[in-house]
Amino acid sequence: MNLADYRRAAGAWLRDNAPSDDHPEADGIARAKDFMAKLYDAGYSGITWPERWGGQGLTQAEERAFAEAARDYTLPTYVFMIGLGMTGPTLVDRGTDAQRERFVRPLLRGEEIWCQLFSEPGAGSDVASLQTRAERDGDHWIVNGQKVWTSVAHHADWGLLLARTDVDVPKHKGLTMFVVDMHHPGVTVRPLKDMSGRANFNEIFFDNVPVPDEHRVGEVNDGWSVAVTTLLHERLSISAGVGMGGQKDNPASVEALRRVVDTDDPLVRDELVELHIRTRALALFNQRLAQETRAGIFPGARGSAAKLLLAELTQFEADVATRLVGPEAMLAGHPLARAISTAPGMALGGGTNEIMRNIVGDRVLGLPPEPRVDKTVPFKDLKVGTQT
Amino acid sequence: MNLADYRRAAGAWLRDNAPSDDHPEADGIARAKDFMAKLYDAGYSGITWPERWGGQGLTQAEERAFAEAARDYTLPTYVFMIGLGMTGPTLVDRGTDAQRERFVRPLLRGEEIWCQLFSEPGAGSDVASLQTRAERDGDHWIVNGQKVWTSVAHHADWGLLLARTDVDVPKHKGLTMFVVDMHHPGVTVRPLKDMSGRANFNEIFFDNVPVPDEHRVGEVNDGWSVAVTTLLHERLSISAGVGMGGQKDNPASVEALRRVVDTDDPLVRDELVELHIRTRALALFNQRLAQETRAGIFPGARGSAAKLLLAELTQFEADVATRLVGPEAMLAGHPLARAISTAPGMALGGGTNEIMRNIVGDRVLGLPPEPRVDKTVPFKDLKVGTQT
Amino acid sequence: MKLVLSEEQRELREAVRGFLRTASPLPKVRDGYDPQVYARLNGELGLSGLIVPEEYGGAGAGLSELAVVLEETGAALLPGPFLATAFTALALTGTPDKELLTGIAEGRVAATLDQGELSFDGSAASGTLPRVLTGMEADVLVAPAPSGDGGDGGGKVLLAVELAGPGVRRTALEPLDLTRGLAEVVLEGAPARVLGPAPKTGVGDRLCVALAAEQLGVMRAALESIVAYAKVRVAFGRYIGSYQGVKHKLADMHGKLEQAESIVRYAAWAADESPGELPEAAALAQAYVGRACFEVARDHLLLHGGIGYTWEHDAHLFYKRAKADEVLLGPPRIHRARLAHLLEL
Amino acid sequence: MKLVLSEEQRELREAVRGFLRTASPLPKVRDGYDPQVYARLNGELGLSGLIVPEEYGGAGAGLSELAVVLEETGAALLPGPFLATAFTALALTGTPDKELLTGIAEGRVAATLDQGELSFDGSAASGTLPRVLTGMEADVLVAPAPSGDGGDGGGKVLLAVELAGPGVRRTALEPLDLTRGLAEVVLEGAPARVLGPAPKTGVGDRLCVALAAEQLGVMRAALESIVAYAKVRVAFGRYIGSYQGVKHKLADMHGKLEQAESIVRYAAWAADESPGELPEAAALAQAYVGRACFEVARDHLLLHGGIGYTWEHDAHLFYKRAKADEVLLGPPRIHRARLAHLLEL
Repeated sequence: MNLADYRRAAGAWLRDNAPSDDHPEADGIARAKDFMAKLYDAGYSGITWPERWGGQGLTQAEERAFAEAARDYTLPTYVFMIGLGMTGPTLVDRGTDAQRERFVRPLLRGEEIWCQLFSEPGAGSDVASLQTRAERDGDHWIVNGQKVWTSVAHHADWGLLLARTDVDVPKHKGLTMFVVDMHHPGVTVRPLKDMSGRANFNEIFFDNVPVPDEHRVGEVNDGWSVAVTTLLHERLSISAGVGMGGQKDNPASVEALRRVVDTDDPLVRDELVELHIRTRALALFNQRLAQETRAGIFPGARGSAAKLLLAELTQFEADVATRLVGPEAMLAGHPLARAISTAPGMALGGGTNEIMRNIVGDRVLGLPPEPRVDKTVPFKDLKVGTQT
Repeated sequence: MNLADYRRAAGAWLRDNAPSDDHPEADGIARAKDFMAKLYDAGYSGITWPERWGGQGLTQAEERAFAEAARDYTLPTYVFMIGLGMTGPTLVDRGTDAQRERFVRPLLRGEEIWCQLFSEPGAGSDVASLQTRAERDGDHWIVNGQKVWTSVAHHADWGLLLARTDVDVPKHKGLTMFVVDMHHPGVTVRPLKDMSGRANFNEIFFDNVPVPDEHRVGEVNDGWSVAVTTLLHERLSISAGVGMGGQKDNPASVEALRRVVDTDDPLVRDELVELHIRTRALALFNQRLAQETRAGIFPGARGSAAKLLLAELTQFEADVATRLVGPEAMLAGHPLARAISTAPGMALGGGTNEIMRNIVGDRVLGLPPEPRVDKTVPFKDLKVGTQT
Repeated sequence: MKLVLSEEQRELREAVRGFLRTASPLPKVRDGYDPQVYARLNGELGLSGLIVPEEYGGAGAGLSELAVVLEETGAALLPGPFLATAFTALALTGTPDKELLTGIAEGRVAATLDQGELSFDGSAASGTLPRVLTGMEADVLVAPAPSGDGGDGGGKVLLAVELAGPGVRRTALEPLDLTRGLAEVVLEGAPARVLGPAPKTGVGDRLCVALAAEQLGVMRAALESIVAYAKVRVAFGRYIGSYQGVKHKLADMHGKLEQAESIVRYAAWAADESPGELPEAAALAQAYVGRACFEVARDHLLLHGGIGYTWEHDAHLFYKRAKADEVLLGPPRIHRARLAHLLEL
Repeated sequence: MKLVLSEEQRELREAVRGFLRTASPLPKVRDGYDPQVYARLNGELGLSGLIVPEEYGGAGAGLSELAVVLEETGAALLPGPFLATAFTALALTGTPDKELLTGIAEGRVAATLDQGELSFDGSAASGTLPRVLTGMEADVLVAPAPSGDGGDGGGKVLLAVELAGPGVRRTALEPLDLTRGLAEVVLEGAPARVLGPAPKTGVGDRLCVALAAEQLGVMRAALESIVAYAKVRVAFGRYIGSYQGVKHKLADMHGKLEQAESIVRYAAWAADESPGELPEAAALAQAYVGRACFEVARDHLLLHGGIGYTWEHDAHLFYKRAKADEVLLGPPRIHRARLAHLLEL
């Protein structure tokens, strides 16, 4: 089938099968799982994944064709995003055949939901300084500790867990990756509200949770290299999405604002012009990155520049919009109140602005690295987290 | 004499003696020296300096009173500023009695002009990494090396020189301070033009210049602590002047711009408003610092915040002014072309913006220091300057 | 011009700061308005009468003193009607109403001021005010109405309406700023009393200065919070405050704070001592301090990293207060436009 | 929309870059215009005819290709009339004059375009143009004059005047930007030839895009210069590029460069392929790229420290070119105002 046919077929399938609303409340998970199963059975889940593990074995071209066809729909795939974007690709890249056999197909078919368990209260930007322990006990590992910023954990069946297995070596060298059963009674999931009041992520507590050694991903103490794989996939899925979202639902867009502010005021007009300039500048940069990718020029760390600019734009637009609209936006239910309350999220999820600037400086511009004090010290002697 | 009388007397003296123009061209140095001698003989030079070394032994209050009386005049004291603000106070604080006896009075009376010889091409922000050598030779030291950014060096009789006397110890510990005769034939002064085309400072080359040991200031290898004294005086004299300069000659001030731009354009008005806001914000901050100083609250490193803000304002105002005026400001003779060409100077002289931010962060906010790799390594093993 | 606090003003600051530290610590502000704290603030510290003239039982202090207090209530994100009551007292500068001012001074009456215009038939007022500051917590509403003396001179009077009285319907709103309430107030023939002619000028300027003082407190507390965190939080083996990426931003925030404080002191001094300078100083205060406050609160939140994005952390309380304050007196461009006007640009 | 260079465009870039690296290295630009370099640029690389239609002996390329070249001449701070001649060729898009275009294509004629209006009596032109771009270096001046067909329709024609001819007085000016000349040109009955009616629209947009391409080159070269320096300059025992205070600023400058390049590619594509999008794209290009270019050039100078403030160092050449370019087509607010107009705000 050529690409145009593929895309037409995908469009037709979506027309018949995409649900009309996108709010997976109450029974939402069941309906999302139903849709995911249909999507998989139609051959549109795991388009580029190896056939051997349940994928379609096709190319980026087909995946892009499907994505373009899907742009007009809001598919209920949110709870599967961590699995599809991060943990699944990690298992495909680094798992054992037994793990791929066991986990990949149910993940692609939406039968099992995944979360990612890396960040901790004391290990945010510096993930490798995490303190959750996994201690060997025969053919099992016993996990104790706390994770945080975990999306969809309250729905998850499995989690990809990075834990410390050796404190006598430098921090990057004593970590191991595991697949952990989120239904074990020693796992406590507590919703964590963000500053807008929504519970979009969770804290997870592990109390003597056993993990069989066959659920270890990669070698003992080689977990950091596995995590780098996961984080690479995370960054790819973020930068793929950067700036691609429609502006139509954005209450802080020029289009939305021009309808509600006084554009007879030249100063108001000039603020909208500034917002237009910044929005277009970033949108064009993202389109250029996409065109380059299509032409085989891999954006690499330049995607971090796009992510940084998106974080700044998101903050700027909510800020300028609330300034333009003024007091009436100051009620919790106002779309711009929500916009200003969620704006910082873009600068914090997937790496802070400071981390993005380091990445651009180090990997795009090739600047010399910061001297590191934490790469050689045994973990147990290292300062981590918050020290009062 | 009470303070009001003192000020009245100073005002009267200035009325009779202050020269009417302020451009020390050609015969300017001779005239400046004449004025300085009169100023000294009238008791207005070195007002707070110890009587024993030729000062008046009065207080900050009298000095301030004189400064206020002098505000209406532009006195031809520019070539004496390094001596009066930096090298003189250093000798008073750290010199031997013989040095004070020999140098202070002629300095105060304008008979001898001083320059300061610290910075080098490879040692800008990081002054202590300087490479000019002074090697012991009996009761003399032999100086070889190069200094830069030296104001008034082409008029100077004496220079306060920081040189390396030991390369086997860490960089701060192998420096010694000297008084060097600028008329020695081994001293070559070459004017250095700044980016506006004016030769406001110099490069100085030392070729086997002998300095008698009695011209050493402070102990051998203790020169850094003497330099800290000098730099402290430099910072004080800069921050004392910050924002105190009149705006009347500033072509990028709101007052000057409003006469030449189209204030019927609301966007132009708003740019002037922004400039007004920033100018007032900094002026009020400087006035508050001055009031605090008068009330006995020493501003300390907060003066670096004021200096940083002044550097930013200077750059901003020249930038916005050229944008407002447009093409006609793009000729070298236009006051705004000069303003945009000299604006960066404020951010570079007396410490870059980055150094100022470090000072504010470390000393005002008490933030933890950057880890330092250069404090323990012997100088000869340290990376310095520009390494290709 | 006086830009440095006097000994008495520093003592006032310490007293208010000390009181709020124990009576209204940050964890408590999420519970909202505590009338007991408010009563103690007025009783023990006498703050409700601070700027009420002595003849009405107040301390007769000026905006310079009020600014010192508002900086502290701002830093503490104190919930309740303190700012609204201060606004009201400032509005009564030109039309001193004995009953209301005495009530405020004694701490019996919490008031709120709204700029929305009511209709008035000589004894009762009607109208809808969509967002009244601490409208649920206040006892008395002060708002303008046409003077009703016929003519189109546009003369206005200030009315006082008992909010617990008949003809008043109040609905609590859910504000962005969790630490200070808003209410919709609908008056349908609510008994109203004329306080006097509405002052034509000066009130708005005083509100600008008072609000800027609160904003100064908000930004100071936000900066202190992130500076403290930068000294204890470790990433990659060292304190985040040792990274120039953090340190330089904090230094810039400090510069904004220094300038904001200078402007607030100046504007408060102008209100008290040099009324001719007040309009420009007041517009400057809102134009500079409102923006600086939000920028500092924003960066303080962002520099906290992920923890600063959580509901449990206090960072968003400062961020939202800063944003709500920035637009409390209208979209900020009005202050810039006013400056342009006053500078005769 | 095409935002990525084609194979041919990349080859063009390499050819121009390679040529300028040896023929016009930075140390040479202070000597000003070198007619030999200009001749080789036109002869060996055929750049003078790049956008001249094929029927007049040019290559008939579009703004996308011109942008590639201008980015390189900008990066090299090439002195001389290349930009002015390109401006002129762009102005002739609607009124193709065979003689002039052929001369430009063959590299015989360096031209300059000025927007200042001349008076014209049917055979000779008069007027004073205070700042003509590379007015000393150009052979021919193109400028508008009233069409003189009576009526107040305001019709205009484009005139061509031989600058070396009679009735022309040229005075070299000392520009802020040392790398490109300006001249005052006074015409007093200078023989002038009508090229055709002055195009009402589109020329200004094309100039905006062409200039933005040059600015892109200036900012790219400035960023490369400071990045290279940050890798070799040591302070306090380590490379300055390893400090976040420097690194983060450079990262932000890189983000500006990426966005600027995207806009330039888009605007050049619009000029060539989608004229309906051109006006907005052109205004966007000047509004964004002009500012970004100066900011990058400014920060590149400041981050060099003291050495960047010296006359000997090249940093100020970029800084001044960036500033001169930012206002070359008028105060930058005109582009923002045009955007507001085009967006129908």
